[in-house]
Amino acid sequence: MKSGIVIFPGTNRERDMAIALKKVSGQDPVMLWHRQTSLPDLDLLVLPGGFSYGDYLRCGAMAAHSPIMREIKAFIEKGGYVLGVCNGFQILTEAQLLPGALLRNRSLRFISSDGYLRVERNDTAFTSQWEKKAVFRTVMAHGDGNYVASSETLSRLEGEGRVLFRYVNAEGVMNQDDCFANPNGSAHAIAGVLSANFRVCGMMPHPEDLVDPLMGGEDGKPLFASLVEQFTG
Amino acid sequence: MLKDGVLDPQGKAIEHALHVLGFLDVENVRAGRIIELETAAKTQEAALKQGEEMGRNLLANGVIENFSVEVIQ
Amino acid sequence: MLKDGVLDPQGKAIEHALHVLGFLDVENVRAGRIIELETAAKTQEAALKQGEEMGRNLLANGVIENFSVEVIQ
Amino acid sequence: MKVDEALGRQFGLSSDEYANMLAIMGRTPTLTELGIFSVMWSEHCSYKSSRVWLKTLPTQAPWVIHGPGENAGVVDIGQGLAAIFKMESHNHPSFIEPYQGAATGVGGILRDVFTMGARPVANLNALRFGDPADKNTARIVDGVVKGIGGYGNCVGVPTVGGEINFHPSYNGNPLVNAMTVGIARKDRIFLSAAAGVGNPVIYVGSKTGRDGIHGATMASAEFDQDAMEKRPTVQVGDPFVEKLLIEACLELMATDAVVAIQDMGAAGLTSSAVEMAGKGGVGIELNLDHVPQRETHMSAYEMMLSESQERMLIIISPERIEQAKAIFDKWELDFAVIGHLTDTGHIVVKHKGTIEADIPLEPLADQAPLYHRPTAPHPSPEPLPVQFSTSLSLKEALLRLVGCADLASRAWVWNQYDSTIGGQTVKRPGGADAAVIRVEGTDLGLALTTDCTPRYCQANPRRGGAQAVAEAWRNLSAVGARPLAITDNLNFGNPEKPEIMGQLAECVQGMGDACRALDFPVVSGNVSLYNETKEANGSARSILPSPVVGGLGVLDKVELAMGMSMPKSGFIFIVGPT
Ligand SMILES: Nc1ncnc2c1ncn2[C@@H]1O[C@H](COP(=O)(O)OP(=O)(O)O)[C@@H](O)[C@H]1O
Repeated sequence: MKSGIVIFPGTNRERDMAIALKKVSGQDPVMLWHRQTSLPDLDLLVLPGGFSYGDYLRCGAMAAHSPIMREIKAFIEKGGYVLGVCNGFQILTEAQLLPGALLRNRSLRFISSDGYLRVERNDTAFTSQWEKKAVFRTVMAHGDGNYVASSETLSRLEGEGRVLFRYVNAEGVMNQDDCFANPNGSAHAIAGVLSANFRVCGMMPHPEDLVDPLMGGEDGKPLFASLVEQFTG
Repeated sequence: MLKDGVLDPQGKAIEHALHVLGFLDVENVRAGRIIELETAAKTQEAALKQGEEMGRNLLANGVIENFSVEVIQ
Repeated sequence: MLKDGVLDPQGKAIEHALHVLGFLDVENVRAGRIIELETAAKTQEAALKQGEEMGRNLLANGVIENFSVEVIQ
Repeated sequence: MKVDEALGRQFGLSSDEYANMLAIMGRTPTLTELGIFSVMWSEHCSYKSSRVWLKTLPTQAPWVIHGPGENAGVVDIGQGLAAIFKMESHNHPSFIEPYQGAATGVGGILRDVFTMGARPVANLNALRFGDPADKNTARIVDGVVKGIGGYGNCVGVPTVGGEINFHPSYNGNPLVNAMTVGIARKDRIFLSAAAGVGNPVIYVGSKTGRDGIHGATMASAEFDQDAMEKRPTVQVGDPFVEKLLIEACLELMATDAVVAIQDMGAAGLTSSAVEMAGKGGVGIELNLDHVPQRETHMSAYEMMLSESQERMLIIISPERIEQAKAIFDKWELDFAVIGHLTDTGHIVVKHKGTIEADIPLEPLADQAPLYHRPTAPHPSPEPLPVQFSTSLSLKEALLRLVGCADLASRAWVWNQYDSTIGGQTVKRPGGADAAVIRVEGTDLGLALTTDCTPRYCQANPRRGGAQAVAEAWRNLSAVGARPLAITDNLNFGNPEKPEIMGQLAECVQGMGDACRALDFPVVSGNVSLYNETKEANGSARSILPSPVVGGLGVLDKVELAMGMSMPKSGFIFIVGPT
């Protein structure tokens, strides 16, 4: 799997992502600088977490106007796959490559703890290695993970099956109003969504930080294994 | 400013804090952002137009926010 | 709004982004917060006074921020 | 402004210190010169009250590469790698503006570590707050915790550990001690001694504003109600710029262009320029016209004393200017040549065609005040009454214990700190007695802890000091690490009071005893004095003596790190006498 990681000023989880991609795919990802105006030949582009431009103004807003975003749009149009995690998800929504927006957590505090996600479908490039409705543990680390969208957008997302991950409790039960099961207060407890063509995925938590038993588990590994499967068969 | 209908967690928290402080008759608190800047635009209209462009392109997120522009000489 | 002389990292970053977007004649960008609320105060003066109290006690951080209050009917 | 002894006093110089300055200068100094003397001779920069005692601490071991005297301590952790670490306080600023005070504290200690060529891999902290029932405490706790998280999370360095206690003596004077640990190749460590007459002096990072002018002297002045009026001395941190600065500096250091480098910390341009030139035994000439400025009409005095954050001073060779500039341009940071090294042994500061300062560096350093302040034995407090209450059931007693502020869960704090970023955190907060991180790309682990029990130090300073060191050692051992060295932060009250000086002296000796007994040297640290609050009746209340210890140990096989969660079955052993 040929993957590339996009670095904006203030990106800070690119190393975590590189470790995870290397570990699961066996191949080092290419690091791409936000000013680049051409992309190498790639299967997958990843927008990792961080605080691009300090998350000043709105999370992801300024990075969404970086020169590389034009290349990313072209890459998607040509059939490429994109994963945006945390700040990467925020950037993808600000660039309108994914619907909705991410607001300040309901608690108004940064949340750094483990949470649980439910895999809503396993027939996608990002989730094929999970069972359907599998529940997995993942690291959360964000201040703005509260997913909002208009009610039309939400019903379109639900109708088209584009909600990929939802926050749940350890038993897999979703409860939008429970501050433990849905810590940011996301609409429909949404943690991750897909684009209409199912090739762009954005999610708030960090599967890349749980790919090693030494660091507390391998719960995030299936995401990367799914992508490897997609590109290498 | 967040659009009507978008829940404003910050505004809600501020409202709560104000009530705790004893400002009991305050309600519908909404928190927004204000950005002041200087421009070399020659006319009032040009400045307004520029402000609106900046709002649409970067300063506000149309999905969740409204904005308005005011020119002060 | 941050007091004059206090570093405004937000404003600085926004200015930079506006320049990248081609708004080259923009400068001195400062970012602040605006808080809208409804009060049951009976008179204009009472509302103003209440607003100032809220600003001093909670809404603004007097160490680094200035604030002003406006009453709209 | 007329420079005379009265003004000197306002700047914190005693009559003797003022007279000594006149003798060195041989003339009445300019305002800028007075400013330079006053900050260099402040408690904060000169350690004039504590130096005699700090010198008694053991600082050597075969694995120590650099002990105190550099920006941070450096120890050998094997496989050609070194751990670089230090702790620093930001107590006074955190009382005035908790968020920014704590945030800029984290920023400052990060710079002390990456300035030596290390990539910061972990942050820790030690916090002390007032009585939870005091009206200010909640606001200060909230601001400090948000500030530490806000800065560390944005910069992308995991906050993996720390400690928090509450006591009324910290009501008007919280303690915010921040520690950073970084990793570098042993043969790629950067020092601050300038060298090479004619080499350019480069300024990088953020622009200079009027932030925190006189912060360094404020940090050494006793606190009172007036402190509230000194508000504009608060600096605002920009963790985003710090992140860029880390990446840019590490990129520059990967070339062989850097001769010397130092962050602009307390007393900004003054202390960095004076220390770099002083350590290298060269002179330095600065032209302030070239300093990147955020505000207009700044004077030489203001620029020399500004404490604007996220700035560094670098000496490189002249033919490397273009290469260095390209790196800082890429990271969108300011870059300016603001002077050069000379052979005069003086610091010369020029601004708009005038010489604003011309001071010989050797006497500025060598004749810095050094006080053997009188000590008085610390009156030992009354023994605590021993009460056995039979009316409490075991369950009630347990509930009362876990409900008290000093024992309650700290999860609400560490859940606001990103502890996993970097993907190397093996034992997170709450997971073990010490935090454990893997050294990326190796089997090595680092164990990290901060410890101090001020109550013990109050009861018996010598044993309390020793206990803090021993506790750090135990915490490191408990996760399976080999304890290597400590950094420390000595937080005390007013050293001009003999009983406070007595506490300090005893605590330091206790620490030294323990360090020697455990082969656990001190490689870096910081001192924060004048931690007192004026009470309403005018009396000053000192904080509890708080010599905080930051310990570092190494595990050769990180996968063997032990946690403290109980397995589902097994036996419990207690080791040692009860
Ligand atoms: N309590 C202490 N124990 C050991 N070393 C100390 C202590 N306090 C300060 N030092 C050492 O003194 C030197 C100067 O410290 P400091 O002025 O804090 O450095 P900086 O200017 O980088 O902030 C450093 O090398 C520091 O490690």
